[in-house]
Amino acid sequence: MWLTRPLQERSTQVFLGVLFAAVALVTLLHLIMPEGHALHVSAYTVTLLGKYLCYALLAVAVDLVWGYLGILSLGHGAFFALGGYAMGMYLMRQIGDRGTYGDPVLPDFMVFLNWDSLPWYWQGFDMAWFAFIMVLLAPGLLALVFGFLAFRSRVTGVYLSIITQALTFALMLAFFRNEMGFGGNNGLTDFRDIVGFNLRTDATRLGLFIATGIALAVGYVICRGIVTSKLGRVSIACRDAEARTRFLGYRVEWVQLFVFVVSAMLAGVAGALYVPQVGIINPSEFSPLFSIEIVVWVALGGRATLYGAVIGAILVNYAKTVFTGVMPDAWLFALGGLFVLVTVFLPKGIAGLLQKRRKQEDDDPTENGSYKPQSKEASA
Amino acid sequence: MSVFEQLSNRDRVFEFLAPEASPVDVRHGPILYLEDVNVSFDGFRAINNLNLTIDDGELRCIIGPNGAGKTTMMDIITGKTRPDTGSVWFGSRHNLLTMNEPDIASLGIGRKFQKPTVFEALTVFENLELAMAADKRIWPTLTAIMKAEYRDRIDEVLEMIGLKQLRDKPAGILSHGQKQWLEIGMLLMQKPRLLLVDEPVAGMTEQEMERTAELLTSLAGKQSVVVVEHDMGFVRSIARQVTVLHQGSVLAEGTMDQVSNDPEVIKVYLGEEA
Amino acid sequence: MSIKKYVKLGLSALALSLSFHAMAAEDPIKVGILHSLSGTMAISETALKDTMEMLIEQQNAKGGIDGRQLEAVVVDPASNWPLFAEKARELLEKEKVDVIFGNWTSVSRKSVLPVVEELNGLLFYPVQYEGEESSENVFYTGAAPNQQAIPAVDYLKNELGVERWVLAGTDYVYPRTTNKILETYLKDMGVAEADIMINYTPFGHSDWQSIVSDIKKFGSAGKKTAVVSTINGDANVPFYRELGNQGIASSDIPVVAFSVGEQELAGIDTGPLVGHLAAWNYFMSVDSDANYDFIDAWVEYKGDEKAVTNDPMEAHYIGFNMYVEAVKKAGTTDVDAVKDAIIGVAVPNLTGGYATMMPNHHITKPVLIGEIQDNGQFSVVWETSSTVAGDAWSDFLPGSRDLIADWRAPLKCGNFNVKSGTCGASAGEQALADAD
Amino acid sequence: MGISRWLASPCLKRLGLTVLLALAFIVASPVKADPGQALLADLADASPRQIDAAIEAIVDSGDPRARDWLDAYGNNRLSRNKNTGQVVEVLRNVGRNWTIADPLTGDNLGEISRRELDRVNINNAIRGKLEGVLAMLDLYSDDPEVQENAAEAMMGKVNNSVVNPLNKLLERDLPGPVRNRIEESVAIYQLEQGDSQARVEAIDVLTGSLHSNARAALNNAVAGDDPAAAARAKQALVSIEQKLQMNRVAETLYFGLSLGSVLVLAAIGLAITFGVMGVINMAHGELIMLGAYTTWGMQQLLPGQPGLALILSIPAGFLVAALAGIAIERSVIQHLKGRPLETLLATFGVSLILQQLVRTVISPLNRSVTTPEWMSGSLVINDALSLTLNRMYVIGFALVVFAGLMLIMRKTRLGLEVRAVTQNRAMARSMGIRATRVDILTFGLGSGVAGLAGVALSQITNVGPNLGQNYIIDSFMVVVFGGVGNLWGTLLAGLSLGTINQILEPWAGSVLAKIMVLVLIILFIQKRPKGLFPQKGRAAEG
Repeated sequence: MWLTRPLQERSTQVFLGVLFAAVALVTLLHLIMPEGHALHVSAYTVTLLGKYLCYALLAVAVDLVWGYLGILSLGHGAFFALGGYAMGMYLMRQIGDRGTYGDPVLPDFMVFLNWDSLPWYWQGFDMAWFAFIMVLLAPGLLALVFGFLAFRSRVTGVYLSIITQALTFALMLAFFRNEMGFGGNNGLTDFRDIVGFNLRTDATRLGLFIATGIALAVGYVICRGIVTSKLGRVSIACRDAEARTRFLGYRVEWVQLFVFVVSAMLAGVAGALYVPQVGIINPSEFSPLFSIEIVVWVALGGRATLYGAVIGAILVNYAKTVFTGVMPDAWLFALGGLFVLVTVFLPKGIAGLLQKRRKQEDDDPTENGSYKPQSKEASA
Repeated sequence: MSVFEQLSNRDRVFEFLAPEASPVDVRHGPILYLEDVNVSFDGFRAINNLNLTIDDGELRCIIGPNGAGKTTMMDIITGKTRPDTGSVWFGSRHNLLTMNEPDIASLGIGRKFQKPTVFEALTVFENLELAMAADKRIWPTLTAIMKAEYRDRIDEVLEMIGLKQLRDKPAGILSHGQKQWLEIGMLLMQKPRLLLVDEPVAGMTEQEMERTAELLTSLAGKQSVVVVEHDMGFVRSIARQVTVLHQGSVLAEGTMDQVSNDPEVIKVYLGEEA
Repeated sequence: MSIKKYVKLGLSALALSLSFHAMAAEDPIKVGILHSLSGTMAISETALKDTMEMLIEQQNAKGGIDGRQLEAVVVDPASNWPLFAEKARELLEKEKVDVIFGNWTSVSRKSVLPVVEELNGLLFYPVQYEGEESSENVFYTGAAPNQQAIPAVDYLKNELGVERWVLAGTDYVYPRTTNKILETYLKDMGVAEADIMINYTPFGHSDWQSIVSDIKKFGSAGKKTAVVSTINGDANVPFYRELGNQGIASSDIPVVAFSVGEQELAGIDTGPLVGHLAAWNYFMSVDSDANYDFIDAWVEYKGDEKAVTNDPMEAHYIGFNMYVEAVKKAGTTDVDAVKDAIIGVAVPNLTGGYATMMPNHHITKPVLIGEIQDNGQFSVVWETSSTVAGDAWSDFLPGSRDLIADWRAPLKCGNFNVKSGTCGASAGEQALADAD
Repeated sequence: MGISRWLASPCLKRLGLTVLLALAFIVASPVKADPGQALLADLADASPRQIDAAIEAIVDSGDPRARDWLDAYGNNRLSRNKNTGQVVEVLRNVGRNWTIADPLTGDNLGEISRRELDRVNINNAIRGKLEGVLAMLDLYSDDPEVQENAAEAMMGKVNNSVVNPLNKLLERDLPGPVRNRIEESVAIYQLEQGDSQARVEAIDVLTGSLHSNARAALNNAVAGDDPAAAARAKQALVSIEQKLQMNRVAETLYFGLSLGSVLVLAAIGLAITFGVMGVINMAHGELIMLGAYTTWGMQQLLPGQPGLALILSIPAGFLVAALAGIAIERSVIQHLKGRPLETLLATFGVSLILQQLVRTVISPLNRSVTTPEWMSGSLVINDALSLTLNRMYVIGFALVVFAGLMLIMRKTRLGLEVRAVTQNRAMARSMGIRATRVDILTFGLGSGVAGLAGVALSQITNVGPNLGQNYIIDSFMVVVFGGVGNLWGTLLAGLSLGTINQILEPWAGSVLAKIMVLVLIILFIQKRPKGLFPQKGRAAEG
């Protein structure tokens, strides 16, 4: 069974092991250690780590399409944000009449821009199950339609990258508009509770953190499952020699579409878990620069090695947290410098370093996945 | 003893080479039929009223100077290029002009490219696995499991193309000749009714060429094979029927001797060769 | 082999959690500064961070507060709204700051708000905003709409006899709300629907050709026309340039801006703009000794003769002094004590008057109308006779008409509905009722 | 008695003293006599009600300096010295100490602390009147230019105090445009104040005038209480409207063209680095920014002559950006041959660094770039249609740059080599083309052009650290829409996108218009996966 296959391979076992160990460790340190003890992990840190894990999942999603399908999506932030908005709308409805205007139905921003009734696309988001389905469906559908159009007409390489960028840019502008009914620039915020748990308690935060950990694990296994399956090898085939794959009788566009949609849904889940933890979702998540940044995480961690994406995402964002605190005026230098140095001196990213140490007969076929003399994008 | 001795004794038939029941209808005549095909790339006429018929099980060599339209012809047959006019039939049932590459491929037309293209990031084994005739839709592909019989089949082909030792090495590290072989191997895995082989021996050593020749001839009869080649020696060694293309249309057709004595041909082509 | 790496990764996560526990000495009063130093908002916010550092320096020179020195804790939320919330949490939970001065955009405030309320911190917010908010933990030292927009409109109507109005803004909450308020206000004054033109543009909009020519057209209908601009930051330069080039002089169609201050003008060639207006509660050109001293100190601090001051800087100046007074009054930095103590505290502002903290956590301000001069300064042409108290809940929005905020002992409510007499009670239905 | 004693005698001393006094008196007396002092004092003290009177007084005084005084007043330059009460003219009003002069004698009184000065108040309403008054003065000037501007300024400012002088003026012989203007402005006055007969005549005068004030007056007349005039005014307006329609179409096209040319400028550099070299340069925007900052820097170096500075900064901007670009190429991109996507990541890092560099080194604030005289204002086709000059220059500039690039690519050795290298690197090498040198030059060229774009943009939008970000995405859209590696495509794409945007904007609103354009790009790429002008040949094959 394709989903269980990854569980037998060592790298996945190691990854899951470390992940669960880390989550468990943080949880314990948070619960057991007393406030102010040197080893105590504050709720702040827990949420922070939770955020990193969301980014990690997002990065894995991007690596799936970029690393194994050769599709450089500069618009994955859009799927992330859509998932986030779906969750945000649910949380918004959960506020109920506790908003500043105490309106039982309308969110505050609708009240003071005096909308008189809830727009149709807000219907149903008061029900958790519906919202959670939308978390998958909204990004999934967008990816499906967009991908269908793009792959069917064989848009490839940089052209694809740029129109994904156009996609997320257009969505950003759209969501900035207040007429859209998503709170415009202010976005959705001031959340109270999620499925009955108060968002402002440490317990809930811990819960969300653990949930994110699990989501990352599941997402990782799904991606592994795909890339270690025959389909995974087919997608690598599409990446390296699309025409050839067609002549072997594979419908390249469907392969691309399938993987793209899966990836988009994972991104959506990441977004959905991200929103309750940071407490706000706003159109800036759609900004093209954010999407590019995601790609940078992946490249930095090591393309076409899913765990590399995880390392990259966590590393970059940890660096961000530290730098913005330690050297507020100069942190962009550090970050920019990091990007440059890694891309120039670590073409295979950090994972590349790890692999160098490995022996050649490593049973993991995708290790070679990063070996690609002329990949499609080279035609840019 | 080498595979090729086995191959050469005619009564030995590899079951995986035996064409399985295919939808192609060859009861009345040719397996491939091109009529009045024309293609032009902004002004330049690459194919010019091309008429060509390949009979079932035939081994046909196609020669012609550069720019004669050999590769373009293959592109048309495999659905990569659409002709401006004309008709292309596979058997008497399938109009290839209405199909796309994957459909055509799954109908049983395999193609080997002029420039050998294998999946360099994948191992030799995986290359063959992907080529293997199977249900190639998304879900079956995702859930496919490597059955023992498949593995055996792949190993047999590996044996045949002499890449057994390199089984688990990425195809990227293969030599040019090895890549050629791997690609032929992939063709075999597809179990095609019609093989289009574009310059199979380019960059091969003498003895590699020999092998190739043996293999191709052995295939003929069970499958139809169309070989495009420059190397006259090689063509002579395998050719029964030879077609000479010139400026996008058939210049001459017949056995090697007939062709090579045809004054027209000598003028435009062999003349230069000799 | 690779396991080691993984473990390393795990450890780094642990190390990170550890690093958050470097607790600083309890002694100094820690002042968190939460302004973007990078990203799009750095343009506006960097100066505010410097202002705070200067004020803290001065205060320490004066011996701090009751002998306790002040210590600035600066972080960079990098113009990224979720990061604002994260950094606020870092300041309060990790750095254990006693008070935060920060934010510029409404969205950043909105994202910080839940954090500050949950962790019971203090936030001083120095920028004019759309109102419709009063949090127990936030002090709004910038202008509410009734302290900026409405007086400006009055001025245009009464002094310049404007009858036709263009409400142009960037498409986000502040302009939306302000324009809604103004629309209602104007209509209440009997301005016809046809005499109001509302236009929204995206952030950083740089091509104003057609909009400006529309304004021109709108202005040629015979009535005196004015533009009320809530256009945000970067979009202003191209906007004013286009005005100048299409030959719209301030004497034909004056533009009154609510987000264009000295700092924005520093980036514009003001030659063609002379006579266009801005409404603020402070101008650098204000003729008062307090102001001159402040400017001198600022120029000193920046070491730049050309350094400019602006309204949000004054807001921080007021807010900081209020905090200082409140701490002295309360004798402690304990948040709740300070919250109670600060209401009613009055400190001098830079325009020669006093600013008082109101029970709704907004302050009293004079409203000034200034005309742009060729030297990038404003010249005050009009000001309110007395200071105006900030109104958290606008009287011109159906949803908030009946709401008041009062954080004093008995009521302690940010959105008390006077109709239903309950706190946070459903004004929403009210809105619906008014809507239909 | 002896001489010496006579000399010492007191009477003589007394005499000398009186002489001195007399002299002193003679010197002092004119100051006392100067009426300007009083006039200005009145102006300074005047309450809003009395202001008009004070101005009138100054005008009627017929004092030759009156105009300068009113100018100074209009420009906020009149201030009162708090200590002496003297009214002074501020010459330099930046910094903490201002330079002042005596408006009466015009001699410089040196510097004085800003705190000591109390500005003489003025506001728009007064300024409006003042313009009318000054215009009235200028109408008598014999410089036709001044006259024309004055007449222009007169529009809509005519009141019963000036109408008679104007009518007198009309009896003189005046240059055509001046006469028409004055007639129109008088007509406007008549339409508002005159009797019904006068109104009708006025309307006839105004019919066909495209001037906005004329339209305003007619609109009022339509709304007015005189039915006859109202009807006639309506007809006049209808005929005017028809004329306006055409002008608006022309205007929209011009807007589209200018927006398009901006896009082309921003994108054309990218079309080279990205299209020809295949380098996805995310720092392209920052190179544009450098060009803009160069312009600012130039203007700082040459204070007072923005025009010259602007012209000089065209080569300067090119060089700065080109050098920066080459630096990037050498330090980063050359290590990433054949890995175009990695170039995206690395240059993204570079762009972050450059932005923050500008923030820390120069300032996070926008810098003000002054527009030279000859570029500000607009070219008046007619009263309804006037083309803004700065944008017209930008359009021209864009076309020139494009033509230049075309020449380089088609006609020069470099262009040949560049195309060779892009077609087939190895082959080109073997034919003795030094590929690295070509790379450096190409990238330098592309970056330099980006710098030029910056110089142009500095005349249109902010010069600040975010300048680049605002254009990078649009640039990529344009290049891809036009077809990577094809300069003509970039030109066409830029212009068409700009025009489409401007056509959509009026009815869709700027936000929706932008969204629509993006969607259009996406859909278009579906139809033509390789842009407007796809690259031909094997180079394009993936």
